[in-house]
Amino acid sequence: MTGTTTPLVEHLAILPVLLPLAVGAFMLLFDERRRLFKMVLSLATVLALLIIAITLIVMVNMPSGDRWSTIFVYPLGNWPPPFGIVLVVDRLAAMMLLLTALLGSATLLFALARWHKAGPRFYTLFLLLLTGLNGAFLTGDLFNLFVFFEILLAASYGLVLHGSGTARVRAGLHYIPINLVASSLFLIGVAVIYGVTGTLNMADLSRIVPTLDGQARVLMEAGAAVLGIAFLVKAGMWPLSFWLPTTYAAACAPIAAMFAIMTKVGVYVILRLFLLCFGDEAGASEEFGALWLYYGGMATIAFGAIGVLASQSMQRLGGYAVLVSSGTLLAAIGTGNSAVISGALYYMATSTLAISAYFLLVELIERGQAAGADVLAVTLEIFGDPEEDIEDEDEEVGVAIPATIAVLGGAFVACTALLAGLPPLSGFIAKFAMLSALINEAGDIPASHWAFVVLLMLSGLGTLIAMTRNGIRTLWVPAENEIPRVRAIEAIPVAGLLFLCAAMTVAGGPTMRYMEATAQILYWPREYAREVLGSGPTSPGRSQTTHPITGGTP
Amino acid sequence: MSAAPDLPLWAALLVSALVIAGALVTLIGSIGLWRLPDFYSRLHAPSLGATLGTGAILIGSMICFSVLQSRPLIHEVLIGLFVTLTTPVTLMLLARASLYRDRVEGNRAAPEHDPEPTEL
Amino acid sequence: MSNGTLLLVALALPFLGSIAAGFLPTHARNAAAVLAGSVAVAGAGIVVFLYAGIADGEPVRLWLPWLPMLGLDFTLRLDGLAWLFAILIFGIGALVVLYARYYMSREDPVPRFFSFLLAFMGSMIGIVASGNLVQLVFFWELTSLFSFLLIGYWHHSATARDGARMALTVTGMGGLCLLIGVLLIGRIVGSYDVDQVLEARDLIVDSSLYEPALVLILLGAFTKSAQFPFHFWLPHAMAAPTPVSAYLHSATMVKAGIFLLMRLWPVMAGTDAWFYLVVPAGLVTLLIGAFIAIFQQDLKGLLAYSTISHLGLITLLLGLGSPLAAVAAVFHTLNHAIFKASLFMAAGIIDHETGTRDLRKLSGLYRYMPFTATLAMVAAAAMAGVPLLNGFISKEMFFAEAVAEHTGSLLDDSLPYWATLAGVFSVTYSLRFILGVFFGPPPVGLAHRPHEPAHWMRFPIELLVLICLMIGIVPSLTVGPVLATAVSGLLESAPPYYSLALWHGFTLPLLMSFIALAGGVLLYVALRRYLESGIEGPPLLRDFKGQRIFEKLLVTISWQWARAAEAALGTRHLQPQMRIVVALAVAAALSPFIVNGAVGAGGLPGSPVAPAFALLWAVGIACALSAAYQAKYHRFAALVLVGGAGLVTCVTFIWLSAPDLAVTQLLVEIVTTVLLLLGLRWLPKRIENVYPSRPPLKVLVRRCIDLSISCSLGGLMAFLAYCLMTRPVPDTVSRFFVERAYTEGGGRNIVNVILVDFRGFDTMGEIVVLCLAALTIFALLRRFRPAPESIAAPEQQRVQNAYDEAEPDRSPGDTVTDYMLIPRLIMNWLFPVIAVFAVYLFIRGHDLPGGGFAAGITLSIAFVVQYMASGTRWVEDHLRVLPLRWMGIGVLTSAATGAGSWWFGYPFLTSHFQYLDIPFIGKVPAASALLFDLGVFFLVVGATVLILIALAHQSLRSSRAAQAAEGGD
Amino acid sequence: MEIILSIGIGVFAASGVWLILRPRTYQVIIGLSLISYAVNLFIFAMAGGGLRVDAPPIIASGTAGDPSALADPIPQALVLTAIVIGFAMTALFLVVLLAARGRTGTDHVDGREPER
Amino acid sequence: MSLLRRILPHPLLFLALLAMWLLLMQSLSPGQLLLGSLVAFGGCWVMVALDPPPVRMRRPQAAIRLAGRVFVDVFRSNVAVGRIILGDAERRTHSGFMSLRLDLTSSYGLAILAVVLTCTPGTQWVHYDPARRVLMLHVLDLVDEKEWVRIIKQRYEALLMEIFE
Amino acid sequence: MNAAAILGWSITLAQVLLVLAMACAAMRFIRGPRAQDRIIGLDTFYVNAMLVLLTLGIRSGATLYFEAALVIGMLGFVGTVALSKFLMRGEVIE
Ligand code: NA
Ligand code: NA
Repeated sequence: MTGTTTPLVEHLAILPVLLPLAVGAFMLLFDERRRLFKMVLSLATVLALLIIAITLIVMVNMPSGDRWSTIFVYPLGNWPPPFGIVLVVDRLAAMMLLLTALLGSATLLFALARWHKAGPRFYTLFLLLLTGLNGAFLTGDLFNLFVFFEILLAASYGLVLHGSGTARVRAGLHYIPINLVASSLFLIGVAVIYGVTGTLNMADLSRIVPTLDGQARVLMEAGAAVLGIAFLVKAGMWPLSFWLPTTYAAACAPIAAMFAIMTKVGVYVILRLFLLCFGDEAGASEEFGALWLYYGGMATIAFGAIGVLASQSMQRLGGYAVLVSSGTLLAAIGTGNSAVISGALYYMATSTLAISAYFLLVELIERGQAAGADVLAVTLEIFGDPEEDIEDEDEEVGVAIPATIAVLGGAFVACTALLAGLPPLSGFIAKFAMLSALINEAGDIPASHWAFVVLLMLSGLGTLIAMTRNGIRTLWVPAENEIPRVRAIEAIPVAGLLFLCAAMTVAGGPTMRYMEATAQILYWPREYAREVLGSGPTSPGRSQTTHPITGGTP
Repeated sequence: MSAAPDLPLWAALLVSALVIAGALVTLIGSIGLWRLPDFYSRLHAPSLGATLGTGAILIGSMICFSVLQSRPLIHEVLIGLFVTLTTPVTLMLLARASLYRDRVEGNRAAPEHDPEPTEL
Repeated sequence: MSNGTLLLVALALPFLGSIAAGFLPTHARNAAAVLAGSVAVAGAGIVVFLYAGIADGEPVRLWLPWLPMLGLDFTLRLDGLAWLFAILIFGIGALVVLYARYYMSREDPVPRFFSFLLAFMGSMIGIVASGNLVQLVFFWELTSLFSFLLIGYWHHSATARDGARMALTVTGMGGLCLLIGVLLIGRIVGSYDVDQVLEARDLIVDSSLYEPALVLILLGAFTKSAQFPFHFWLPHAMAAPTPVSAYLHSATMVKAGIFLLMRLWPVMAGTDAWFYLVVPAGLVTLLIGAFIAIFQQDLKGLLAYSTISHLGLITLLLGLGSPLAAVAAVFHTLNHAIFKASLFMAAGIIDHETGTRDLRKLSGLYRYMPFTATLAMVAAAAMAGVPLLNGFISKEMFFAEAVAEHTGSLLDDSLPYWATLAGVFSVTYSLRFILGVFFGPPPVGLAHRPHEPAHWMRFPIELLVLICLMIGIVPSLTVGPVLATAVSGLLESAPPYYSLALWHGFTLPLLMSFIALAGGVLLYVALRRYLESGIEGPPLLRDFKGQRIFEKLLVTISWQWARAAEAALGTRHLQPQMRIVVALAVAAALSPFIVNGAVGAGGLPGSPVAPAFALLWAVGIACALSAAYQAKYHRFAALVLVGGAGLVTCVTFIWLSAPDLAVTQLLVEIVTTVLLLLGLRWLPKRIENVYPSRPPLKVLVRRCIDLSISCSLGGLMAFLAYCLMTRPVPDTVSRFFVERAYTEGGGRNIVNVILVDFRGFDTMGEIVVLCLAALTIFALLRRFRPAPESIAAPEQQRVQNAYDEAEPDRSPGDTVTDYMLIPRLIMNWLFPVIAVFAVYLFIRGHDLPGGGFAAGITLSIAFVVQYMASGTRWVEDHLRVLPLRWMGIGVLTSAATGAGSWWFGYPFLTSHFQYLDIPFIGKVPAASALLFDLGVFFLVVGATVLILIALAHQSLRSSRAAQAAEGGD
Repeated sequence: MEIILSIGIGVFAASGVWLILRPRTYQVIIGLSLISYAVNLFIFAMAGGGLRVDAPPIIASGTAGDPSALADPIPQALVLTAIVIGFAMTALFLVVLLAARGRTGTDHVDGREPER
Repeated sequence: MSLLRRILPHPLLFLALLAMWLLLMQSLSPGQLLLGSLVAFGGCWVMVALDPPPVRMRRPQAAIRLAGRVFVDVFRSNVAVGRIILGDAERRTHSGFMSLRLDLTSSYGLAILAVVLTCTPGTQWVHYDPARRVLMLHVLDLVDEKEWVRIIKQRYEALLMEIFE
Repeated sequence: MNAAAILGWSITLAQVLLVLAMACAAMRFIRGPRAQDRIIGLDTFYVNAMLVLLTLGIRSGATLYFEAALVIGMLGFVGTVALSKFLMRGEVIE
């Protein structure tokens, strides 16, 4: 053994990727009859992820040296960046990890009430989705990002189709090819960027972009533009987002709820790459594409709000609410104003939690109409998987108590307030933070900002109108309908997510401070690049000659 | 043209001859694919490339590498072996399949019944 | 406990109570009422306790940090004005709780009612006690939310639902405007803190943002306070239980708008803009409300419109901008809250006892409930402005202000006439209320005989009417100090001189009061016949229903237009979406060129063209184009053609120095062909030629568009590829890899070393993708339902089986057995051969083309060959494949290899290699990366086999299903 | 060579895009295959140092490699990953289109025949 | 013998696989011999699972004679077929189907015959009916059917029967 | 003209001939007319491509392209077998 070794705690950075991956794979070794074992194992995994995410948040929030925040860089294979792949945990990544873990815990718990039985190998698919999400948030390498995008997409294809059924298959028929095309665009963009800059490391990229000469810069921008379209498809920008409401509406509740964070991955990447490559220090490429994001985001808000109003089904409404949320974030990034972005980050957390809670809730509310499991299936024993379909709907899925409807109603009101940006939950603060940043921008308030403000307000109003309309239709009108049966493990996730929103309101100060610091660090790409590239391999001198572990000479 | 390996002249000439001959035979076979009038005749064409064409080029390759590395290098034999073993599989399956198809569709190209065995 | 903390307790109590009430059992109405009542009483007690300090001119303050970076801290500030409102909120709240205890029926889930009511109470306190304007908006929106829940409390009734929704929509909209207005104020002042805002009149009034801020804030206030043209929601909110009407729609919520106007009065009032925006709104509301109130047939409707009118009066007073008018506004707010709450409660009692609120059915109730009737009459008299009652004094002050000179404009000068007219109307509707309900013949057709209500239900009215009288008779003793405190809170300065005396001599206002009383009586007499005819609504404005217009507008915009816009701006079809994605990608990629000018090819000379390569690509291009042309009707041909294009790609890879790619691409190509054929089995024959002659023009145009989109993307890619291939090389990171692949990665095949070591993390991800795809396919096929046309065995098999059956010396299945006889033998023997080749590819991968992935695919091809040769059943009888296990083991092996480096203290996937010296054998490279690659190998075998076999199993399943169906017949 | 490969990439991509814009699922899957060829070649063409003939990135003797003598290995590694992922996705989409065909009774990409 | 069979079920296959391995590795080093034996051994055991019909080769030396004949014939017919292809159109119209009765029954013998006939340009194995023992061929230059029957039966079938039966 | 040049030119010539052969095969599978014609075209295409790979190997003087050629030689038939069986039986795996 030579050289210094990595402190144990630094390996935490890889765990959000590795843990669900390993557990997911491990569960493939056991057949589906060992359901309890798998339930416990997967629950333990998401809880562990939650703990890891919280630890990481605490760690990045600690001042290190002369700075008030820490960036952890984890060089995979101990190859120094920019050559090897690195994982980078900064505030933004840590926050996204936490959001993923929260959503993961809530939706998994919810799914364990019954949805996990709707198709084979649910746990593995679900945990691998978490792997993909966490990897996409952590990675500091452009192509590795592609790989993790593909993981999360592949898992999402499986999960959208989970439970089968015509509507889901039909939705998959749109969702999959569009994302495949987007993935192709992703690859083209990455290839062009590599061809121009000769690197795949994001931090390295931010260092190289300002130095590019005229022609190279134009080509680089072309590559970035194609890449941007790929991300915008995933982020759901109008007019690239028509697949989204249909898909979200078709997916089963816990999956739709988990998907609340899927568009945020696109937004996250845009935020990260846009500010790294085209931020204030990008020379002639500064602010490249900002207007596209700004106006595209606003168009998305408008379209989302229209869709929210036009939706007859609650799930579809949720899908459009996702669009509103995406559009808001994109437009906020397009402003290029760090105060707006810190508000937007707060908004991102809030709206993700809220939409997730909403999708879970809608399923509980509309439980009466739930479609039965349909198909009979025959399987050969060869796969070690016995046939077991989701049980009949007659099965006791929960106790019908009169208060259920009141609880559901209360949760629905909370969701409405969150999505429309009304008090008392964090939706109001999120909207206020963004509005306040927009209105308090130095100098005259530009007309485009006014447009954004008006759109924010109108989308809130539209959401309010639509959600009251739908809420009244489902919760207040049907006096004769059966009271939905709800299990505690279904109610707890909803309550938990809403509670988090409430906590974000009460603890608005610390949360907002975190977001502010996050936004500020995004504005210092040079700092980020220095942190990432400056971190050498664990043992000194690997990049020179010696191998970390004494090996024979070849 | 990028440079070809530096062989002794005799080897270069031999290899060249073999390779060109193999390529020519293969080309003739493939032209047959184009010129022969019906499907069953065309079935005979590819075996030119698969046998003589492949053989010539493989031998050329073997000579080339053996000379280059000054030791017998005959692993290309494997390619010849597998091509010989597998091409017939395809062609047999294909011939029978098209016979079936032609018969079902009543095409003139295929006899309606198997011809009576020719006895000596 | 400091005063600030006490205030916080007063604010928190209702919310805590609300939560507690929410947890009470559904029918615990006494417990809930006691809880709510004690909260209200305690709150009132605290507020009263706080009076002393406030009266000295020092507001109670509390500051807690919340969102300091946004200028939003939790700030409480209770000055005189707020105190007055707070005491109204708690005091009337307590009475309403008492009343509601008797009003609400036993069947209602009462705890929920009290829970909402308490939450609403807390929100109201929040508004008035806010020391920060954003916080005020926060509570403001909360009142909208809780009032929605309260109005919709009886949600089984459609009117309640509609009323609730309308109230929420209108007030919610106003709240959003208010938020922006407040944000603008914050921008002007630099703070949302009420204390600071109140000191910044000059800043605000002189700012260019003053007008927009004013408009937005007024929108908020007017919607909440039901000012014209937003007044229409209030009458519809009367579908709420009467306690709610009494509380929200007379005493508190509607006064929130008034409170806001008062709060900002010192810094925003007194300008022309203020005057011309506020006064007309107030005036129109005053008149229209009063006028419509006269013609209401619903008791609560009458009260609702009268409320609107009184709110207009107060707004008008505030609009005038003079301190004295503000005093009058404060005073009237108090008075109106008191008499209107009691009137609503009286109306509720009448409704409760008779079962109706329709004035056409009610009559002569005095004889059944004289006590209640008397109380109602006193309260109504106060509403009409009869002397010796509180309404008289404030109305007198209003008349005085109407007469006074403010701006000298025509509007200002005409005010006395309008004020008198409004007075006339108010007398008329008050008379109608009293005479219509309590006098006249006994009512007919009532469900049961009315009688006096429970005493405690009437008690709140008694108390309120008593207060009316006390204020009306001895104003300066009773209300004087409170009013003074409130006014000084409002004005932020010493109040002007005003007198609360009943008698000021024979003044113009007195004359106006007299005219109003007399005129009101006359008007009532004149309208009596008309009113008794039972026509609903006022004569002139009957057809003009704000609510109807609003609903129509709302439905049109928020539903019909939204649906149309969604359809117009979106699509649910795949093709347009694909077009947009591709076209936008092209546009986005071209935009930098448009902005910065075109970029030419780089300076590199480029490699010389090999003729064979050019010819090869001519073939490749022909394949691709024909595949594009044939894929619709000739699926099989398209498959072959794509295979051709793939092979050209492979040869290109080899030609351009990428043997690994060629090997992998070839193997994948083979598997994909088999896969697509397996799939083709389940795609029924296509109906040929949809357009027998010529496709319609629309289709042709669409094809032209598609053609141009596809050509533009192709052109773009070609262009980018050419530009980049001919550009001088940047120093890429691959230098590092090339130099270290052997010395530090222990492999000669750099690509493989990158895959398993330098960028092993990518490979790990990639196998996870493959694993996921396989799992998804497996899951989907478990529930696969084939197309009906393809359930039966393929036509070929049926024909051949029929033939075998017909021939005497053959049995079904012989054809296939004969067919496969020799190929099968060869293919069986190839299995170990291919497997050995797979092992070879795996072992040599680190140094030569090959590697785990290629090896895995090769082995799975070996399996597939067996399946093709011998059939599913036979293979599975002979070879036991557990693909899911293989997959699990594969991923775990890779992950465990990666994690192994932890043990040595290095990051994940840190590789280790060594040359082992084994006796007899010599030096053997042993890299941990090989173990990693082994995982890849396992996974690829498992996943590929799972995919292919799961698909192949469908034939068995459907034949089994077909047999089962036959057996069933 | 560069111009030939560029044109080839362009034609593959254009044919692929034409097919994914067609209404039948099978056309889409064929189109996706063609696009993935084009994209793989495109990535491959981004090699630093341009196209190289006879310079596979395999180190001949047991020494450190010479970057100027070998083709850029990174794009090749990326293409390998892309090939695998492309294969997985093709397989998946194939099964989805089969399932859709079975359930909806049509092979139209919208899962329902367009009304004419 | 039986012990060897029990340990090494398909010795011929073992040798073939080992040879293949050594060819692939282009090496005869002891390490590769050992590794190759291991791999080949594994391959043999995999083959056991597939349970192929037993191979019985009586006269291996006949196999060499056969190989020589085939080699010559392949070369000759390559030339012949090449002429047909490049010749005038009339020459390309003499093709046709024919059948003949085979005495060979060993499946390995049949397989080798099939490979030989198919590999040789000019003759194409189409279909063999094991019940009637009739082989159907397609011949490119079908002028004299009897001549073809003679070639097949005498040049190939006889040798194959010598080897396998 | 030295030996390398002779070999170089011959290989170039051979490659042109082989690619022409590929073109002939490709014409068969592009034009058909029947499915079986396409399959036989593809099969020939594979073999010809393999020969092109071999010539590339000879020119490079390195055995690095051998694996690719061997893959075609050993496994290239799998695709065409699947296609043929599909024609005959309507199903690849029964
Ligand atoms: Na490799
Ligand atoms: Na032949």
